[in-house]
Amino acid sequence: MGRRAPYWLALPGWLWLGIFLVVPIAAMASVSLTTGNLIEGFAQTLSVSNYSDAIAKYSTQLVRSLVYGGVATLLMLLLGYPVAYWIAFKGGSRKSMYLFLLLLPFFVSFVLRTISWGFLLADDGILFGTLKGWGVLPTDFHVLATTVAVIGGLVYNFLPFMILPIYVALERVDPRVIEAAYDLYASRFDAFRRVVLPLSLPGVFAGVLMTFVPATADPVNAAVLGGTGNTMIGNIIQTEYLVNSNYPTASALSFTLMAVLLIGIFIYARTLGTDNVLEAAAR
Amino acid sequence: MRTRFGDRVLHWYTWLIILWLSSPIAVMIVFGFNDKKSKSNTSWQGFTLKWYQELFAIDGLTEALINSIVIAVVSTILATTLGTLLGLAVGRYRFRGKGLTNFLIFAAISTPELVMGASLLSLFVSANAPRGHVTIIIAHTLFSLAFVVVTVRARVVVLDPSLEEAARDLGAGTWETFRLVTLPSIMPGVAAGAMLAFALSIDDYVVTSFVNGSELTFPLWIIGSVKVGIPAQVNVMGTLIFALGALVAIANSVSSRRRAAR
Amino acid sequence: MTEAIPAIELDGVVKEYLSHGETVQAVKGVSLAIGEGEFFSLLGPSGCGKTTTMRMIAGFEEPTKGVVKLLGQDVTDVPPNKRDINMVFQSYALFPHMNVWENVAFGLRRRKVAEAEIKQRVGEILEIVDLTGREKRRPREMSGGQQQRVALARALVNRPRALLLDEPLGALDLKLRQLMQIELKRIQREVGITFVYVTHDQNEALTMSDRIAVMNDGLVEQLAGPREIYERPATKFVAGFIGTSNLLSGTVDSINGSAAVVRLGAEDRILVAGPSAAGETVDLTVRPEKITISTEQPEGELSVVRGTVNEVVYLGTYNSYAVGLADGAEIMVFQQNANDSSVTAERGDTVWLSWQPQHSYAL
Amino acid sequence: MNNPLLRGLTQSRYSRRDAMRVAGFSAAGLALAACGVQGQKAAPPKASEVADFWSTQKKNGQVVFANWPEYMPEDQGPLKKFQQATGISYEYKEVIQENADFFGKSEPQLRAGQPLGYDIIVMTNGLQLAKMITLGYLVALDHKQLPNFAANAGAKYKNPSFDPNNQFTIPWQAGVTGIAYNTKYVKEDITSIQSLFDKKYEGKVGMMADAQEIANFAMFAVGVDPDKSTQADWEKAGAKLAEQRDSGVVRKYYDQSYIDAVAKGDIWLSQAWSGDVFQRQLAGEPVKFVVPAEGGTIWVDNMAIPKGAANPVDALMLMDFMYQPEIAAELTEYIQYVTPVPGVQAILAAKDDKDAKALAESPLIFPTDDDYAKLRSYKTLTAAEETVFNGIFQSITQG
Repeated sequence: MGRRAPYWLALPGWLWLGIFLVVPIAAMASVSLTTGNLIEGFAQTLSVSNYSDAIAKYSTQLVRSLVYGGVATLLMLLLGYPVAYWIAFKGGSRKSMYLFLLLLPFFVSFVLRTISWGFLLADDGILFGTLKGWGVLPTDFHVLATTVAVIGGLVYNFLPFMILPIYVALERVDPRVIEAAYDLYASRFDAFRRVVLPLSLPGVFAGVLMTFVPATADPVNAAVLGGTGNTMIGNIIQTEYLVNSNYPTASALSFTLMAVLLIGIFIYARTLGTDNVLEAAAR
Repeated sequence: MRTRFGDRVLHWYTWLIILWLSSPIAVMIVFGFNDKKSKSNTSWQGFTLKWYQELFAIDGLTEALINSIVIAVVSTILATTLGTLLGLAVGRYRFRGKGLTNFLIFAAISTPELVMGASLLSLFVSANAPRGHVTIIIAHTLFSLAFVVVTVRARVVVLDPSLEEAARDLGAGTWETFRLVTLPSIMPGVAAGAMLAFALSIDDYVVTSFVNGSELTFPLWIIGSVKVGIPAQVNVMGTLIFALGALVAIANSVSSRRRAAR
Repeated sequence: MTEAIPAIELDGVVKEYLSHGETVQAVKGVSLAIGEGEFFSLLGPSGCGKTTTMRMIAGFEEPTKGVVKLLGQDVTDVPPNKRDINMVFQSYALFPHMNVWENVAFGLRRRKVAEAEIKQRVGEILEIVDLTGREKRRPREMSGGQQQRVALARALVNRPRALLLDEPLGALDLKLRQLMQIELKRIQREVGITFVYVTHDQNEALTMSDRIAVMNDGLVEQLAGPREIYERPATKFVAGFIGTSNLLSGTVDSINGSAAVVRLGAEDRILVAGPSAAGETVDLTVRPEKITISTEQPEGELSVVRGTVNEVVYLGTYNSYAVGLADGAEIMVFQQNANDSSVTAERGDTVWLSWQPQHSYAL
Repeated sequence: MNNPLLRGLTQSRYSRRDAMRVAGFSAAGLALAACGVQGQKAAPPKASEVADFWSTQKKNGQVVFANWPEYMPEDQGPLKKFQQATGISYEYKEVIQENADFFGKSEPQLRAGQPLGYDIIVMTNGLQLAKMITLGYLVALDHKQLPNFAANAGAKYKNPSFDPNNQFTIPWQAGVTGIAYNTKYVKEDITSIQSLFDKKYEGKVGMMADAQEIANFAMFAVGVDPDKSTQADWEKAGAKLAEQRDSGVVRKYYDQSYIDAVAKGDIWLSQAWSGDVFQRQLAGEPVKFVVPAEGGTIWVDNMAIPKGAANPVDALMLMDFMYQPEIAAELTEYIQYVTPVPGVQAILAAKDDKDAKALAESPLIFPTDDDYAKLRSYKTLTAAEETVFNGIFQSITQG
């Protein structure tokens, strides 16, 4: 393959992203600078006040989303890494089976999963009802309609997106390098920290990107599992767009969210010591 | 001995996570056997198999399920193909436009679903493209694509380039090298990406609801039916999707093993 | 060497890279011819351009300038899969998803060789590299030495016109490496094809090669047989890189017939061919094992210097002395433990070092 | 419109749009966005225009009906009878999941002048339907062709405030928003809306996420008739709701999932839709429904003909066909919501069928006159009012 190889490889993807992502998003960016309402029409005024107004009005929800997304991502990393590790090194010939089992629940519509969660986690349901009956939990204990439920829901829904890329990176690691580390007097923890973890970082980065970004923007979990005061920025965008038909504000909020996420990933990339943030962003 | 103990703990832990992720599915399967008397299906009223017998009694639901599966399969194939190629390009090479490509992939992941759906619809409307299977597949391929790129890329960056050089040195052409060496080497990434793409597609509601025209997918039909009451056939079909997913994944793992063995 | 067409010929080959916007020359103009059946080494420190040179022969890199010929044919633009040469990679590059048999048969299958013949040839080569019975193993399940032999078999089974080996023994332990060096030489003799061997290990190069090209900073500093490279390094770099050399620096005192006389101290006299006028500054070199150490001043037409023993190290087959000279320089001397009086001098002794004039020469 | 100059202008606009299409995706997308979105506000059609329109339309022998899932018996009996009776073949599509989503999807198409591909759509009275009307996206109905509606529709379902004289819509099914409570936990008889604000049910009260639903109840609570409310009333209602939320009485602002929460006891009482509660009672769950003394809300899912529909006459015939009491009864038996045809009650009561009798007797399907007296509709809002209104009530639910 010659020097043009990367261009040939990228061409179909570029076309797809160019036509179906760039063009519509550019149009959306243009909409975010208009003013007006649906009935009177929206006029292009190149006004940036949509941005300042939206940020001023919804900064609480924006910050809340970043916190929820960040905490959920951290939890996913802690919960998911050992699973990816075990499957990659000890999964043997059943690796694919484990991965598929992890992902399979997500082949079934989230509405059904949600209803089932409502059944399982009901205040007096089979889980908590029983525990309350035994006196293990106080009678007013509940998980649904709390912040814990929202973050738990985010963790639940995006966990496979953390596990899979980490697995993909770990699977490549030759177990002999770990033995080599033991050979060089590393403790189990040292071997992990100095050898396995660095080798899996591309996967960790991919996992964080694929979970933090959609978790922060997610509208479903807050709506379904949250209570009062759990509204996230994704819900606001939905309301502004679908209920209020306020397309400029919805677009402005979307771009603000994307910018904030990009900055978040940038800071994360910097902490990891990657100098090219755009490269890091897609790793 | 400590090693063995640690491994065993991790083994159980992995199963615990799988169990946790699957627990709502168990409820769904159980309520597929509920002999419910009203339209709501949330309290247990006795065992029946009648929903399995009347599985295809609701035409719209059956059609929606078939649509969902067809769309998921086609968009998974497309997204996996395009995403793998793109993942190879950005993971392997330095080239002009790489930074921009990475940015696009980030944008595709971070665009709120609603924005993606709405802006795609505007595009299709202004191009006067009829909405239906094709536009749903386009949209699903779009948002799955980026996830495939990211998983494949994570694999490609740790791929030893001398493997491909060895293949070419031994007389394999560009395509043979890709088929016999590159692809098998990055297969875990490709397979993971494909599984994600399938899950994303078959579970999508928001984007689909914009670009579907008058075609319905399984999630869309269910959400609409919430208003009056979700029929138990939905549970049965969820159960069958679950089973079908198992089949696809097993086939995938078997075929990749066979490919590896060749 | 034969007068026939060389197996591999490089003519004015240059390789430039763009790195962070700057052009870097990895190979700055290399011309050489490698004969058929020759065991040829590219030797040099890491970053000297030896691997790039080999990759241009293999076809993985395209020269910025210059021509690569195989058996007289210009192959500069021919991709690696169309070149009738094979390579053994530093990391072996065994296909992890294939077993030994599939790895070895890979090249033959690409060439559409009949299955029966593949079976026969793979069987033969596995016998040569002593891996019969391990056909079903995966690379991960094998030791480094075994992997190395699979890599060798995988290349050799194709009966290439030339085999390129990129530091193939680097990952093996010393004992195994020495065994494999002999093994490689044997195999090369048996199959009779050209080997181009890239290494930074001078011992390896000296042991196995017919000829060696010593490379430094993108250029060939010396191209010669192992003996000549060792005995008569052409440059200061080669002298320093190959084995242990003593580098001395002094001023020509007088011209004595064909030799110049260099003095470092009052009692020193080094005879060296080359310089033609008194007052010239000369760099000269002498190998430690060529020097005789004695506690009395020697007689005869020898180069003689006087110094003080700084260190004596017993090394089994020989002793190593570090001797400080009047001008502050230090000379290494190796003395074979041939007779009973193994140690000639102790630390702090004043000694005379002497050697035949032909063993030192100006650089 | 016969002015050649005018026609010339319209045509050139069309060809310009076509040129944009030809110029490719990107150009079209960007161009559209760059000029902003044209306002579509339409003056109400004159009676003569409506008559002219209908006089040029003919029966085409086919009709496409877009509805919500589970809003038609599985055997599609009523539609089959329609086909037999009229010879019109039908396509029935369950493509509407949410008013907001459906509007969000349809709006760009209708704005671009492209037909949706449906002859009948069903939307709840509310913000989105109001916008459809204001933007001129619906075809004014020809009531001369709706004799069954005129004859059989209940008086309460004619001439609603959101669509005076049923100019654009006629009801499909209706429902009542009241209070549902779980009798396992709530031992008193709930009669007043104040119970939703009662501190003793702290954390056990569900309210709806929909701005108009909570607004109506808050206005009932502060003694305001939503139909006659002003901005000051909304602010007062908003304050009442803020207090309810901040004191921890509300557990959550729900979508339809409130009913699961009530049935399971996650919440003890909630704003609720009558049809949901009826289903739970059928399933034997301890749920009760009441229209509070202060008032409740009646909402209606309406049939309408979207602009550009290919078969408006066939659509009208289908809409009217559903107003035959026998057909309406068949729908009610399956859907189990409030029917706009009062005659259904007698038909069901006369049936020799336990389930049908139960339906006929249920006040959740046939609210009593007493109930109806307390019911109000959503306030119909202008665009400017809507911004203020949503601002007040969304800041409660989305805090």
